[in-house]
Amino acid sequence: MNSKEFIAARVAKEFKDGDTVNLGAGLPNLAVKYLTPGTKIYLQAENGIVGFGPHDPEQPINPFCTDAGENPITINKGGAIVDSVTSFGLIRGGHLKLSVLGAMQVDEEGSIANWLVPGGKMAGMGGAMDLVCGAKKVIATMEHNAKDGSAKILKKCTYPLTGERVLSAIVTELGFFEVTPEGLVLREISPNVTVDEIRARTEASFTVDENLKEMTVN
Amino acid sequence: MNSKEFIAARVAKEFKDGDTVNLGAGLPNLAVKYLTPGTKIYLQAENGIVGFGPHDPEQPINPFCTDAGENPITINKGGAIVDSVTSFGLIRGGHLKLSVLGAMQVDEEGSIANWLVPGGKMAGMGGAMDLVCGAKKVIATMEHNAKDGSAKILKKCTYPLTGERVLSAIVTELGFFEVTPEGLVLREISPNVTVDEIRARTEASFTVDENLKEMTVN
Amino acid sequence: MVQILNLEEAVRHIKDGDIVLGGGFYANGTPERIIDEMIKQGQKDLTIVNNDGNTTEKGMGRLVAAGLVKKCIFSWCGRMTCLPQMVDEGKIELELCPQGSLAERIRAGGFGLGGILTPVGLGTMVEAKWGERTHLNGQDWLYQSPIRGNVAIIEADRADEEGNLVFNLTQRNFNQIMCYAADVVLVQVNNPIEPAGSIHPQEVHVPGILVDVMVQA
Amino acid sequence: MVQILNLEEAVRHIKDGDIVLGGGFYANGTPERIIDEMIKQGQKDLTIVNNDGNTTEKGMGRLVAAGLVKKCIFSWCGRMTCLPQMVDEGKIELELCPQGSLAERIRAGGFGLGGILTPVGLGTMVEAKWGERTHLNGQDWLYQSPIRGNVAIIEADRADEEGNLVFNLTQRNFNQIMCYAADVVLVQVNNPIEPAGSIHPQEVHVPGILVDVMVQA
Repeated sequence: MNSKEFIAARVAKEFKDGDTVNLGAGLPNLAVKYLTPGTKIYLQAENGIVGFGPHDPEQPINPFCTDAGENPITINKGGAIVDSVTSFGLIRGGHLKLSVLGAMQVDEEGSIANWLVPGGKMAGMGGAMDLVCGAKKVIATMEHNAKDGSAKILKKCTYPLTGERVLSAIVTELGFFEVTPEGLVLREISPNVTVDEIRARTEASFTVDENLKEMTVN
Repeated sequence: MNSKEFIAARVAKEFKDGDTVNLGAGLPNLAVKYLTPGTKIYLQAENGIVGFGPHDPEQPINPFCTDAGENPITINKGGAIVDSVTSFGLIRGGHLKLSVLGAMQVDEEGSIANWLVPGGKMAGMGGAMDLVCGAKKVIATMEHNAKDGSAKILKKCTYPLTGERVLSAIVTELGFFEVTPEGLVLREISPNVTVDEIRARTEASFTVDENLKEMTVN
Repeated sequence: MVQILNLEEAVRHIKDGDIVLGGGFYANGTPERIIDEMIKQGQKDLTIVNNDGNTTEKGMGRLVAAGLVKKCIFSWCGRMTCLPQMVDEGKIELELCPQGSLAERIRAGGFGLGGILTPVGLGTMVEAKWGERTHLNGQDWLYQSPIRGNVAIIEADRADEEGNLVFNLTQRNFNQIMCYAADVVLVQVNNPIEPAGSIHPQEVHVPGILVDVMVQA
Repeated sequence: MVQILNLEEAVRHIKDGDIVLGGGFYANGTPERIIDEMIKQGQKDLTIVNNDGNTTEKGMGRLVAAGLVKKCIFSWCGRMTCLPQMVDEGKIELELCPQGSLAERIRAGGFGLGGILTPVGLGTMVEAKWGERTHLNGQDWLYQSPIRGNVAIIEADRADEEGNLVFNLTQRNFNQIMCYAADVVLVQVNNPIEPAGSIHPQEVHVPGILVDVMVQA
């Protein structure tokens, strides 16, 4: 299991039976694969779906039945369609248990930056700013360090923010951090890594849970 | 034809083919009877109907199909149901051509009072405050004077307002007044009444259209 | 996920002092069986939010007549003949709100918005007593705060096992939006609850994830 | 009342300089036939409001590629590879708006409200460039102004002769709300227009009184 798959599998352990969940494109979306058998979640998509799954390849494709990445999908039995206004009413209004997003940077205040690299192309924030405001729990997922080895969990994000003080947790391949009013707390640590190693690879301050657990996946 | 019927019949001449119209309970509602044959209007009701008519006595009553006065109705072919939020989106958003309300007092600034007599019971404004904000044209209808003969078209309303500077026109059994930025203009006068007589029975100032017409009904 | 409970268990979700959003426009769309049971269980000091309260014999007004209510938020209450005197005597608090603004405030509460900016009520008693004039984008607007409930009590025509709801014509009124704006949504379902999949996804009026408890009426 | 026109007549309702609200989420729900004809007729200096613009080959982005657009309001435009450079060169103005706030601002425009009060975008570039922090009801909110169009261009699955619309599943997206927020609503109807009464009143997604012109696709 590579880093991304490991992170996704850990995120999947957060899914409780009956949760409504919005998963960002890429890494967050992988988490569905690791859903605990017998656990039922309702996937929500920004373009107005509650309760869907991947397209069934045995069925014809309906171009009017796509998710927020324009992938063909299957609406579950008992699923529902809403318009864009209502879809974001669900998102912003606290009706989602969990929103999982990819991140470029996060910080010890629980802020997240995931839409724009300074000097990069202004491609827009899509629904990301909405998704980080309102879900009961907002989890940022990312590989712990950038490709050049630099820290991505910072004292303060340097990229333009997606949301200020919005995160509940941060999951990387090295550990699971909870964002608390007192700052970041390392709750789980990956096998074969030490707290000192994580500190060396993290700019943000964090405390370590006195009952620190090993980060495991199903 | 008594005063109320005469007023209602005059209001009906304002209905143009295709108009969406909200008619208040009582006098305004009578206007439907005088609709010009061949003219089709869409009645809208606050509780979420677009396109309805009176209940067909040959059909069973559906208790879940009522207007804003809880009267059983028939939804037209091509009618639509919306929820209360959307119903008032239609009302406030300028999607109605015409809102017709009963009034207790109106004034030369185009304000209207129709929900509360000072010292009377606080029964609430219902949808009246919403209805006077947003329809393209808002017409107040009432008998010209109170039962004790006092004026109801005032310089300034003394009862608690329903809406401030919201009216397009005022129709009484004596005449048709347009509300303009320069004040009230008497556009039509009833048969068998003089302008002087109207002035005597009106507290508000008004000017008289130089092409003053007789107020007639179909 | 939605639970299907009997009436007594369902209504136990309501507590003394709760804010209760009640669907319905007069009798149409009001969950009378839930109100029956509330009167039986007697949760008190309630704040009720409803279009009109209807009467003291039918509708939310019964809770007022039963002495269970400390505050009402209504757009109109002309059929509740007992209310004005109770208000005058200080036995109950009454907040009046224009009907469309009431619906919109409930929506703001359910949609995570900070309130509404409307022209409705400017220059009226609503501004003086229950709103705040603000100037934004070159124009005056009346600001009114969001409304949320601890509980919403809702009547629906059809439901499936996932909690998806469909209303019968004008039964929809305030019922649809109130499902977004309460911590616990209790629904009286008038027809037998159907298997998941029996309501077409684009004909659902309220997505089932908003519904907590259903009672078969 | 709704008119049924041919494509050419319908698109003549759009004028140079108009604000055009365009339904659709990527290609899904975008009225491509109307866009074809807009490019043919060449109305210019348009402001377009759309979720994403999709690409320069399909969707609203084609209007940008054809040089007809002076300003875009999008939530995202990552597929419009030509846009960032055009913006940098000052050839086109780009306003970005969080997706839910964009939908809600269009709704405010169509529902007669003064704008929105949202937590979304506080402390971000949206606050700095396109919003205003306000303090109401004890909390900070981002105020954003309403959006209205001169014209909305919409794709629907079904329609009846009265203009009532039904969308096919996620085709609904921004199409539903945009019908409220424009002076002229032009709809491309993908299936044969049906007689009045063929759509059940409680299954209508957009009441026909909002629709001005329908084109049979």
